[in-house]
Amino acid sequence: MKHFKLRLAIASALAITASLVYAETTDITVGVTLEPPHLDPTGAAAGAIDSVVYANVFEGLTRFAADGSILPALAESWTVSDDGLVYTFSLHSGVKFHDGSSMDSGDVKFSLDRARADDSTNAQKALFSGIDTVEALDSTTVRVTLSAPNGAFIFNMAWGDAVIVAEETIADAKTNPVGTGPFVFTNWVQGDSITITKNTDYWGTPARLNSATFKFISDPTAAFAALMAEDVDAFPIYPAPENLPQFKADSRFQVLIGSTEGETILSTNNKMPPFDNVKVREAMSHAIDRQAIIDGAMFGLGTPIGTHFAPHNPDYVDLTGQSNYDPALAISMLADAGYPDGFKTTLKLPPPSYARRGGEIIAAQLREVGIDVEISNLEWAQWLEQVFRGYDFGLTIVSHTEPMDIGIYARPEYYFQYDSADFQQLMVDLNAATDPDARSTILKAAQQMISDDYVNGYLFQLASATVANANIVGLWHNAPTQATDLTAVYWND
Amino acid sequence: MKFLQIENLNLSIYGMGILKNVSLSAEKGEIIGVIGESGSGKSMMAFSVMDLLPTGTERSGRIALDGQDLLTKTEAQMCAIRGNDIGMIFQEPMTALNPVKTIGDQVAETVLIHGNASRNKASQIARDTLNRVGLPAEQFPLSRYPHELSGGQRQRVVIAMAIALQPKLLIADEPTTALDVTTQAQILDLLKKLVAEDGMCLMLITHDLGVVAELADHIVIMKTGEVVEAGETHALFRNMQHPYTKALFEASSHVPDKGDARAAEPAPLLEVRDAIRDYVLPRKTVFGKQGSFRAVNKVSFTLTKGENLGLVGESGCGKSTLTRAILGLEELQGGEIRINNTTVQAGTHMPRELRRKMQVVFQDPYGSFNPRHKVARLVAEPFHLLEVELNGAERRKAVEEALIEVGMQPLDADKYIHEFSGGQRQRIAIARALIIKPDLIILDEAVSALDVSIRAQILDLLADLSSRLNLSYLFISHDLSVVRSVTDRVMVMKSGEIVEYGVTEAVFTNPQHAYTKTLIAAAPSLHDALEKEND
Amino acid sequence: MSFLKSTLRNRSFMIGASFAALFIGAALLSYLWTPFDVTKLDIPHKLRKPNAVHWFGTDHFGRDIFSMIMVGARTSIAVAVVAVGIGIILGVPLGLTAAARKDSLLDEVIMRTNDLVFAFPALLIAIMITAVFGPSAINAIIAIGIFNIPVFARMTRGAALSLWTRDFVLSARVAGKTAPRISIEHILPNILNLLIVQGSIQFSLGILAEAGLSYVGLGAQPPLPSWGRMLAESQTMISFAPHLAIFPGIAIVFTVLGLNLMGDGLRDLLDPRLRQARK
Amino acid sequence: MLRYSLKRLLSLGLSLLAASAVIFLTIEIVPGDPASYMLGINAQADTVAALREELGLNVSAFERYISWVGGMLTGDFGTSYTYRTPVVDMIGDRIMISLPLAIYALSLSTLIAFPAGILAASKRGSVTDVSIMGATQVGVAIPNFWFAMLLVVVFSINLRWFSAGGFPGWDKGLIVGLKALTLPAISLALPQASILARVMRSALIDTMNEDFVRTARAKGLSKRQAMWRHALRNAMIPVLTIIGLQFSFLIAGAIIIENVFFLPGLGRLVFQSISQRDLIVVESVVMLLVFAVVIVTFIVDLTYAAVDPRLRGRS
Repeated sequence: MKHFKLRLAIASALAITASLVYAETTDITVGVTLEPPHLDPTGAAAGAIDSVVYANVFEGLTRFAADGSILPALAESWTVSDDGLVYTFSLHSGVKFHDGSSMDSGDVKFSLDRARADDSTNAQKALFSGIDTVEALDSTTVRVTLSAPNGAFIFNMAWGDAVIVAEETIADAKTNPVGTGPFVFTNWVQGDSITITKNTDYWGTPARLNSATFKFISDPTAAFAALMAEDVDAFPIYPAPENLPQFKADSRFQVLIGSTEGETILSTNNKMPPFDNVKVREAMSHAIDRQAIIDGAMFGLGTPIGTHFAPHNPDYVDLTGQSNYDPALAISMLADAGYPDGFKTTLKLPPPSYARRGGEIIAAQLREVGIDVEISNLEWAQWLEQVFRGYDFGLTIVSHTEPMDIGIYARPEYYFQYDSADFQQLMVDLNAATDPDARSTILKAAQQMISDDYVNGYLFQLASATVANANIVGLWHNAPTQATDLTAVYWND
Repeated sequence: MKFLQIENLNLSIYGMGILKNVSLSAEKGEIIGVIGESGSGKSMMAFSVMDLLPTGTERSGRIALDGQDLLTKTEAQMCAIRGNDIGMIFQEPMTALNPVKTIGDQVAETVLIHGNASRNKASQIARDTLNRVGLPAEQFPLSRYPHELSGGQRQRVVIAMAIALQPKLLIADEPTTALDVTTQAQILDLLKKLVAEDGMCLMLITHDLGVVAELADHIVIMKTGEVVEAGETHALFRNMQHPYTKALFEASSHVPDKGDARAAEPAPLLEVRDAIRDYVLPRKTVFGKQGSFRAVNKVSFTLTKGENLGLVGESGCGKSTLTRAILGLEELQGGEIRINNTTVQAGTHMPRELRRKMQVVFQDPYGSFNPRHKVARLVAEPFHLLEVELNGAERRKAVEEALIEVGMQPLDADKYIHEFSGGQRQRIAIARALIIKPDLIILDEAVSALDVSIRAQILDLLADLSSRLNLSYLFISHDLSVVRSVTDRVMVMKSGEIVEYGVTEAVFTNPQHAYTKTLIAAAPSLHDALEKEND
Repeated sequence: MSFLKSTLRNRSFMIGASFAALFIGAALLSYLWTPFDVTKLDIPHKLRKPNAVHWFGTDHFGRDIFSMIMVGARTSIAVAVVAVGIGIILGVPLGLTAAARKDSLLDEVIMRTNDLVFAFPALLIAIMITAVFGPSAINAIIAIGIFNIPVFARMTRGAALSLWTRDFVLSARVAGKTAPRISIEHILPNILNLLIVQGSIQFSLGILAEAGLSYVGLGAQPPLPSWGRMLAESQTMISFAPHLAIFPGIAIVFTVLGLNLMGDGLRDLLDPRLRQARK
Repeated sequence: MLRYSLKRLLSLGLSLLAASAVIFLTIEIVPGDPASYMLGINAQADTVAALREELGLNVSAFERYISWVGGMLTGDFGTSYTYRTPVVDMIGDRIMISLPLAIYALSLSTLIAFPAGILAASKRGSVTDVSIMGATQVGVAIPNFWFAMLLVVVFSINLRWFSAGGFPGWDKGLIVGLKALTLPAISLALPQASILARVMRSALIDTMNEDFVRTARAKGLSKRQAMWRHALRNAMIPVLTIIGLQFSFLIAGAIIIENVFFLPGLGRLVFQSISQRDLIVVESVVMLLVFAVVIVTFIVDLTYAAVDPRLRGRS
């Protein structure tokens, strides 16, 4: 009894402190699964960097909006020459870096030239490879000349890898990033958290939060516990879909479900027998029950896809019918392809749970049609080494989270090694086309082509689930890029 | 009613009877000797008085100390009596002291625990008591730790702890068994002196008749938990009634029949010339010179065929090292050991035919055999030394013959060693030594661990085998009386050197070296004790 | 006969042995029969609570947890047994050799290498090994096995050293037997008891280590069920499907408990000192 | 005593050198390239090569070993490949969590184990003894990560007494910091305490059977007095040995437990660095942990001498 009273006393004390804090909340703690290796988005591929600094600390010429569309950012407006080769950007005036220096066309020229230089360590160097020259016409005007037309150029400039940085501060950006965004980098407790605070000198609409802390919680259990214990206020891209029903049932929380740019596919080594046989790949596609994978691995979260394209994109074509679940058909097709007794192959899985869980389910499904799959779980680094660069794999599961990345099918050296001259031509045409209708037609044809060739097993579009305190307003539902845009977030008291 | 009066004491452990109707008594200032072989219950009797028995024991009868029945005391009351009214000394001085406390603290604790004095006063008493037991302050400050003392010195500390509060009763349970003869004599003298000074009653428990005969006023002889005979020391020995007493008496002064004097073959069997054995000591400093310790220093002697040679010395004198060198188990750093004119070399270099010439019997009848093997395999182990190993029936026959030779049954070959008593094991050990018919058997303290009556039988067996098979013995012992009774010639060893070497009787009756004299004087002798009394 | 009787009377041995037998039995039985096929997924029936059909419920893929625990016992026991086997097969000869040639350079090298292995926190080496060779049951075995080698080597050396001073070994040396032969004939049989006791303890530690490695994803790989991985996978669901974590956890606890109790019991039964005292 | 320490210190140095070679060799053959990990799946080959150059990965392994060991001797552990900060700073931050956690857990286990072991030994065979020993058997058998999971469910999710993990930083105050380490320390301490209590009990019982305890009893000490004054200090020798050995297990356990409670300690750093192929961090952390184990063994050796005068005399 005594204990019970004590417990009550503690509980109420906690409640009081909690409510006191609530009264005027202008700070937020956001959970993120991965700690960034460093904070220079132009120096590594880690999405973890973008999820902290994108839009908050660093800004590019353009930026992604919550729905995936492209908005102007540091560039107020731009014009494109008729031949599609010359882009002229006019920048906002009066933009200042966090160190007080002003941002002008010189910084833009520096940033773009640096990213495409020979010794560049930019992870998405290809985004800039079409740039021929960058000229600073005056302090707020920049002219970019391309060597060939590129319909996606404005889109490319919205990537985190294309943010504008200053020459004076870039050397230290890995530990002390200096950008132009509405938040200023303040502190990094390595292994634990990063804190950013409001930029009072911001050129645009100022942020409503005074400070934000990104807490690194890689373990899904820990993420669950941290949310439940209200140690973190929001968790974008929440890693354990199995817990969502509990959050939904709890009035303290809101669960925002949206989509991401992540096409989750069963990547298939197109050069490795028997996968070099399109019949085998087709047979395999019928052995896979997408809904079971979405239910089993993602607890129902995710949209089935039949090709490598995001379903929320207006140009998406639903081709799931071409690879409907039909194990009997799969068996007979395998027999036709010369594998009546199936075959053995490897399935190499990177760490995320969609891959690990999905892999187990796919292995079980393939086993049903006679394909003996040996699973090996890999760390990312091993996956990159063995699968991505070593081509040493039969199958793997990975979510391709880059937006509009169907172009990878035009790269024969790309790890799944799809080598189709027709498809490569399609992409050349796509880049040359600036007319939206023409682009749409080409994109649809491209989707159809890779679906017909059964290049990979197309599983589902990765959903994004954000769990947050019910009083938080302004978080993104979708995840068009890896970012935690806090510019418009506030507490609804 | 005497000062200490034990009446009809019965003791059982988990229902098994250990003591049966034991009665004895003693007055203050008296020494009462309790004698018995192992298993006679004499130690249990002592622990009954202290009430320090293992769990599961039950006592009945009466133990009265100064008229108070100890059996009726509570544990708390007994704590007040122990150390205050009754002190006790144990057999094994090496383990009887707490290794992590200074001797001063441990002696003073006796005083402190009974609340008799302040801390300062207690250390003063400890100091005085240590002085009394012969550990003067200059060499033995109170801050000494037990490991810095020798066995005899530690036993003195234990005595100091027991007498610090001048108890009325002192119980000494085999207080000198673990000590060398010279030390033993000193400790016995000390006890005698303390009893006289303090007017204590001393209960001296021992297996050694010689020890009690010299010291005790009264003697109680125990066998399997019962008192078989008791009385005033000399009266008892003069007029022994019980057959066990007689047997004990006979056995402890037993001289085996050496048989006919054999024709002394001049041929030397074992020759040791200037043998030197050095042990390397651990480096004292990282780069300093490595020190060494000379365990055997220029030892020379010859053992002729058919001869029984004794080697006597106290622990640490180097006799075991010498034995191991002769057996080819350790290398010499100088000199030479030859058997039948062939040099012994340590390690596996030693040829089989050389090893076949000699065998060994060790002291501990329990540790000499691999407990996992049957007797047949144990006894047959030396067959390994034959050029062609015997198998099957031949092997079995040889084993049985060897067993019969030492007075065992052929069927014993199929048993495990734990089924035998200590004496039987020593017989089996001799059978193992005999089986490949060696010329020389080294007996390394071969009878030291045995009770006197068993020891007598084994000595007879050895004498018999020696004369029948024309065996030679190198007989190594710390026990002078045993060596005297069985050997032709004897060597006395001290600090790695042979200090005296001669015909046994001559050495014993007319020792030349001072050390030999001390040794002989220190050895408690039943006969001497009785004769002294008669004079 | 009396040994059998005292065995039956030794409570901790009997309790421990029955736990251990239960799980070893389950593991063996799983080769012939399990209530459900553990490689078959049944996603529509996922996360069922324990019921009459699925005694321990089903997991997030609809697999029968009872069956998975049976097969998981196989993995745990196989990994632990082989790891202990490696420890004994390599460690005991090393220990015997070191003891036979005490203070030699060889002894020094063996013992210092042992110290070196001891200095590495066990899991760290396992992580490093699996990082190099990839996670698998085999590598888990190697990682755990490496740690068993010095344990057995050290124990063997210690016990053998004291035996080397015993008179019966001296007799064998007088009989001209070589050190390897003495080690096999005289030393080994006399440390067998210690080996059995130590073996049962290492066995239980091996089960725990396997669970730990599987938990961090370095043990047996799917689809082979393993207790540690079952726990790891259940972790995010523990708040709404606790049976996923409770049953494998209990399986580990009971197996380890059983083996430890058995080891304690064996120690009492096989210790000649205690046996004599009991007489 | 001094000479004894020096000799131990020398062999300690040699084992550390050997350990460093083993660690470096093992980790150098780990497949995976930190540069390509950092640049991700869309990076071009020339970019990766540029980064390798920048990270100093293109010199021979031997040169890297020499500069690594040489650097460590001067307190320079190199620069993290992925974080681009000095490794020594990263370790410095992490150790402020791992070390207090280890000490907390060790103190907890000692505080539980000593009284439990002493109580069980002094009431040998009683219900108390049997229940304590039964509890320790279970404690030894429970995997600490599972225990940690159960603790989180009960105390964080249901009762919400403790946070489920994470570390707020020591700047928030000692109490706040210790509170965050409480559940991890308990889950680490449980098996340790169980083992320690068992060792304490059996060491005490063994010592109580020693001759010198009987001597003490003959002086008039009660059983209790004999235990406290004589047996306990002698029993400390095996107990100390176990504490020393346990330290290694504690570190191993901490690696897992830090992951369960997402504490930014050395254990998590090593896991994270392995998956990022941040080899130099892995090497340095493993080396540091080995160093810690060796040092603790050394300290335990010195403590023996404090407890046992026989070792003091051996100089």
